[in-house]
Amino acid sequence: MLRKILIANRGEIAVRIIRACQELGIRTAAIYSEADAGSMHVRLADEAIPIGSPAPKDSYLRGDKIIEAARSIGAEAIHPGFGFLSENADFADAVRSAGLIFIGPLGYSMRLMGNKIGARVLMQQSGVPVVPGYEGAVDAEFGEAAGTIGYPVLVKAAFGGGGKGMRIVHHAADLPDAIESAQREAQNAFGDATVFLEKYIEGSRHLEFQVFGDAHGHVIHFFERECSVQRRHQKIIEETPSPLLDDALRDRMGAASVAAAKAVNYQNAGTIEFIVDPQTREFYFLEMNTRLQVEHPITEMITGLDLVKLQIDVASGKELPFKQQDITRRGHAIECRVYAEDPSNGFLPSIGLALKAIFPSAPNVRIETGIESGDEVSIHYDPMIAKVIVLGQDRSDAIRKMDWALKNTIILGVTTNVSFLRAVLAHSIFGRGAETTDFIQKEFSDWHPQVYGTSDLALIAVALHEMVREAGNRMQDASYDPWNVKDGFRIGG
Amino acid sequence: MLRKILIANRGEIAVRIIRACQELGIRTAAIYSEADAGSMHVRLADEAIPIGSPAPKDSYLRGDKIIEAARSIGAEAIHPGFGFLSENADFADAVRSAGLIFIGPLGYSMRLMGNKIGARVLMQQSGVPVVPGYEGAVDAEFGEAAGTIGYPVLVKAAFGGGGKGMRIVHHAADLPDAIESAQREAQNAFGDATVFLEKYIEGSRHLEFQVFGDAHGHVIHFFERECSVQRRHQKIIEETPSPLLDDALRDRMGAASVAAAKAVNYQNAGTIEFIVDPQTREFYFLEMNTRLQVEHPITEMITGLDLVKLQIDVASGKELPFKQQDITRRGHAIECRVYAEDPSNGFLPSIGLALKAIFPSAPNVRIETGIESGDEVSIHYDPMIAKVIVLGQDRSDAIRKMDWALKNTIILGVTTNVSFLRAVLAHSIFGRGAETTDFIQKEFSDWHPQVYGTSDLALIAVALHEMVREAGNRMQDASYDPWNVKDGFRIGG
Amino acid sequence: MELQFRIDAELKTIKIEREGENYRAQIDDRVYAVRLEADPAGEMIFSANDDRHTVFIAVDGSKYFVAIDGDVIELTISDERPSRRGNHHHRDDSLSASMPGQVTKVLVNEGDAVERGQALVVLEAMKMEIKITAPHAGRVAKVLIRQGQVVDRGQTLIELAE
Amino acid sequence: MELQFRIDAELKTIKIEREGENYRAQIDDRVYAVRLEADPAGEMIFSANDDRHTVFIAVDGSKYFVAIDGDVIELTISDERPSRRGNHHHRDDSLSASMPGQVTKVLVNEGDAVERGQALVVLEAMKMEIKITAPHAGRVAKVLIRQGQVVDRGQTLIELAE
Repeated sequence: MLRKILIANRGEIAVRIIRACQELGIRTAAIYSEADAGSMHVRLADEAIPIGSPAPKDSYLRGDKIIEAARSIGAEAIHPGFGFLSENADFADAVRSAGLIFIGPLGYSMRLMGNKIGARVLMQQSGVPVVPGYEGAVDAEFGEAAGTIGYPVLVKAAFGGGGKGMRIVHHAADLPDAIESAQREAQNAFGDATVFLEKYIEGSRHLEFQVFGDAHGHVIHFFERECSVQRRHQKIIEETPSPLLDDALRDRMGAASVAAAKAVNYQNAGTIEFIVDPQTREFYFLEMNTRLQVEHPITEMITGLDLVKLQIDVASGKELPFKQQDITRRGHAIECRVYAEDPSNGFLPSIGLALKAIFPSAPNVRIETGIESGDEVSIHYDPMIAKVIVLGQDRSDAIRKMDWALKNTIILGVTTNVSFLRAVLAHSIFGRGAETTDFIQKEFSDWHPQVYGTSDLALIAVALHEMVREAGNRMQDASYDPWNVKDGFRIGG
Repeated sequence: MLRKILIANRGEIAVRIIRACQELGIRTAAIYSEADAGSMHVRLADEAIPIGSPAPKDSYLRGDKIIEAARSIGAEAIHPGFGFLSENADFADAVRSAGLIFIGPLGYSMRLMGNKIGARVLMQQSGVPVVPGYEGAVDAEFGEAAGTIGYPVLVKAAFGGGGKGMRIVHHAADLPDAIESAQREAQNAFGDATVFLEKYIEGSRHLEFQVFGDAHGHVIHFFERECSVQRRHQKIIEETPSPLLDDALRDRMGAASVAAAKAVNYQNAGTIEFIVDPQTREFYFLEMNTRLQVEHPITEMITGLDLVKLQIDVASGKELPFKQQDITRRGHAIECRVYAEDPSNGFLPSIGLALKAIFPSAPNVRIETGIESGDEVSIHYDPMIAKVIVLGQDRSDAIRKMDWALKNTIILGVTTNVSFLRAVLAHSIFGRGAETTDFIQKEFSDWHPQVYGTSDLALIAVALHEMVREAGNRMQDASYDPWNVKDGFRIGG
Repeated sequence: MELQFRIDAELKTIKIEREGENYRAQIDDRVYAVRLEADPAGEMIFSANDDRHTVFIAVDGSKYFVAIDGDVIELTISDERPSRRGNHHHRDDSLSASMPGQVTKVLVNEGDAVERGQALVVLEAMKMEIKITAPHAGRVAKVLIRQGQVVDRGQTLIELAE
Repeated sequence: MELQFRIDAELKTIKIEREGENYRAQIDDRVYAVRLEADPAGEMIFSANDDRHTVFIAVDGSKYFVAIDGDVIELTISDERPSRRGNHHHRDDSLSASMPGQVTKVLVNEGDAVERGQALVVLEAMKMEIKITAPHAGRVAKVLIRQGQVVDRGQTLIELAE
């Protein structure tokens, strides 16, 4: 068993990893930027090491400093969490070169999957279906290839992510411009202008499979996660099982996921992302996330496993303690991501002081958060401040429980998407499990919070609050008034 | 679906029922005694009705007032929780006579199980093994019967409970006195002097099975709970599955439990308690608790069910939505009862203000509590202030997780048994799952909390606290000092 | 006590008076009999005309955040009292940065007439862009920043005239 | 600042001084370099000689409750300062009811010599009996209650002389 792990991350995922380590009796070291000196992950860890100024490139992305910190305090392993350095193959290699355990896959696997063109080719060779596309290198052939694929097509950057270097093209006439601007954006953002083409499947769904490999050649999967509810290409609600899948399709996609992971000798936790066409029920490999996923808790809820503990075990060289047929699921889990953002204003981040952050506590409700009342939501990092996760006996039970949990998630001081999430859960398309990746954009572009008849109550509450405070102040003032302390004090002091 | 339920209870179980109702969209009405006016269950309910003075006989046991309250506010059902009126057959009948739904079994079933002698006879007729004993009515025959049973024997009151009217007798010479004093105590405590004999099985274990019946003749069980860790005949740690059972014995006891429940036409949630002799692996019916049990959450953790929601459904007339073979379990669950009591001083209750009550939040950790920071732990009611429940992948994972959870259960202001619970979990007998009902008495009679080397740290913490407070006071004093408000204010006021 | 608040753009007035142990509140012509049931720190349980509500309140200067029945409502007190914090606040006619960041675009010039909701300045931090928009129609009185400048949270960017 | 506390029966003295941004604490001959890292309400993170600890503190009159590494330690300040609450407190030589209840037994008479730990009075509430025991050896100076009497929490039952 490891004795000390450094967590190269912040926020809720750092907190979640620290707690798993505490259970296992492993000491934890946090790192923090100047902006995070008092934040929750720093308060919870056994040790905390300042690592630089707030900008990630000066702190949470400084692999060299992080490795140095780990060595200086005698940590034996580094857990990268997600985001930041988690998918950086050079960092993984450097950690291992320094004689430390990197809790994640091999740099080799990350590199293979990091190149989207290479990954497409490799997947096809491994019998994993990919979206019809074209990954040739000659610009002149793109036009013909797009014609063959059929419009609309997607121009994508080979090393891209987060929607950068990506263009949807509906007409052949627009293709040359789209390719040129995507190349320019990709060059700027990722230092590589290579792009490729993919068929754009309208009204598709986004599903992913949790896979897990060990150093002994075993790879298994832990079923799917349905991630179609997205805004600005970012997931906001995930659930498992997916309402779309039946057991036959689930088995096929699971087998494809394991094949994909085996093709890159994948070790530790990873996720195979797919696009599924709900009309044809065909699925296509999209990419692999070579790290723990934000939404991993819903998989834990239905399987009863702790993926972080499993990551630590497998990184220490242990074999996976079960086979595919041992993995069963029970119930229906949903995750809602609570963002400090304004859904009625383009989902722009809203930054500030979380004056109050109160989360519900109830059976089968799980909260993952990195903030507590009084904490600052800083502009420097991701605006996701909490994840609310529930397990229900079935999908409708889970939706009901999630609505209850969100109603009892009280965050004051920064605008959040909590009311918005409740509106999404209540939408009939979500209710019948028919969400597609364009669902939010199509159905909620004009959304505004509805405050029916509660503004009078809010006024009464604040007025009461002022009455009570004033009464309190009068008492306090009196007690501090030196005129009242002693008779005779008034004259002459 | 019901629209409004009155909860005829207080504390954590009232809170747990309110939350289940909130999820289901059912309005809730709390009742409260004068001692509970500001307590958590009152704060959470949609409505709250004062019901009398602090003593239970004037409030929570006033069935007439409670039924009147339910009718006056238009509640359609009453949930009795556990304790108080929950096993009172007359109350159940009165609720139903008033046209309301009683969320629990028939008065008929309660009465049959409430008479321990009658229940013994009925169980034997139903093929459920009972402890060898004698339930004759003639005092003169007790001596001969005890000889046949074999010493030590237990003298028990027919309508008893909580250890009253109970005597262990090791020698024939002591039997007449023991019978006489037990009869006197039983007459005083329960208004009925009837006693009976049972063989006293030393070093036995206490197991129970969760059963559930509906109004359509179905009865199923949800496996066992191991409840051998007791102090003063009260459970403090429960777990499931029991380390003692194998599948064969589990099946036999499950079948006996269902037979026992069917013998009294049992509907809704109930528990069949057994004594098991770990040497012979023989099991004996002990009694039936005709209500929801304190430790029901561990069954929920391993089965994924919500027993309170199921109670509401079944009480509304619905059929049980599954058959015995649909019920599966996963993982290992433990519950620790947090009592406001002093384990190093005879487990006497410690009453006062819970200045601070902080509970852990983590995956598969569930907290049931009826108090928050600042709440009074009152002398009037049960000193159990919280239940910490965990689900682990296996028993050792669950023990580790529970230790973490208890370490992070911070209750200041009243003495609790939290450190004691951790000591019990760490004991080798518990570690190997060999706990018997005399385990605590034998192994922990001299227990005192060990505070190794932390008293210096506590001193430093308090001194720091005083330094910071003093600095704060100086600033506050300054801001309130009228001498500083204006120049020239000093002279002449 | 009479208090005035803004909720979104609307100005609302509430009168509240003690009435024995309880309170009487009036908003426009709506009268509420109010009973305060419990008041733990930052939480408050009260009944208004016999309906029971649990609310959570947080105060930041002149701003009140109230969570009630799952909704969050933001109120700004609009009386003359000095705020308790004294900073973070700015007059109605100046627009400040809602976050620290870099000014990537200045979309208006001094003297321009602007519509309510019109984007005036674009700020960037991390990978997010934030548009600072006009809270009401008016004229740009002053532009206090330039493109590329790094600004602090609360720093005034633009002054608007009605 | 020098402070004296009782932990169980033991009297402990701590000296604490500011040292720049940090503190220096001394208990007997043990010296600690103390750094306060964070101090949210009622919680406190500090390092003592570079070891980091998170503690929770609650104060009730002269009593301090400290949770540290899973243990709870109760300290009573023993200086001359007036307590902030002013009630709930009683001198060392009087014994008060730790809970409201009914006096079911009075086991001593005025003038009796008693041992440390000897039971003096039995209180009952609900189905629980609580024994009030002598905190130190001494003599019963006064018995202020009688059998059957109902007492409040904090009410003095017995006065002891050393």
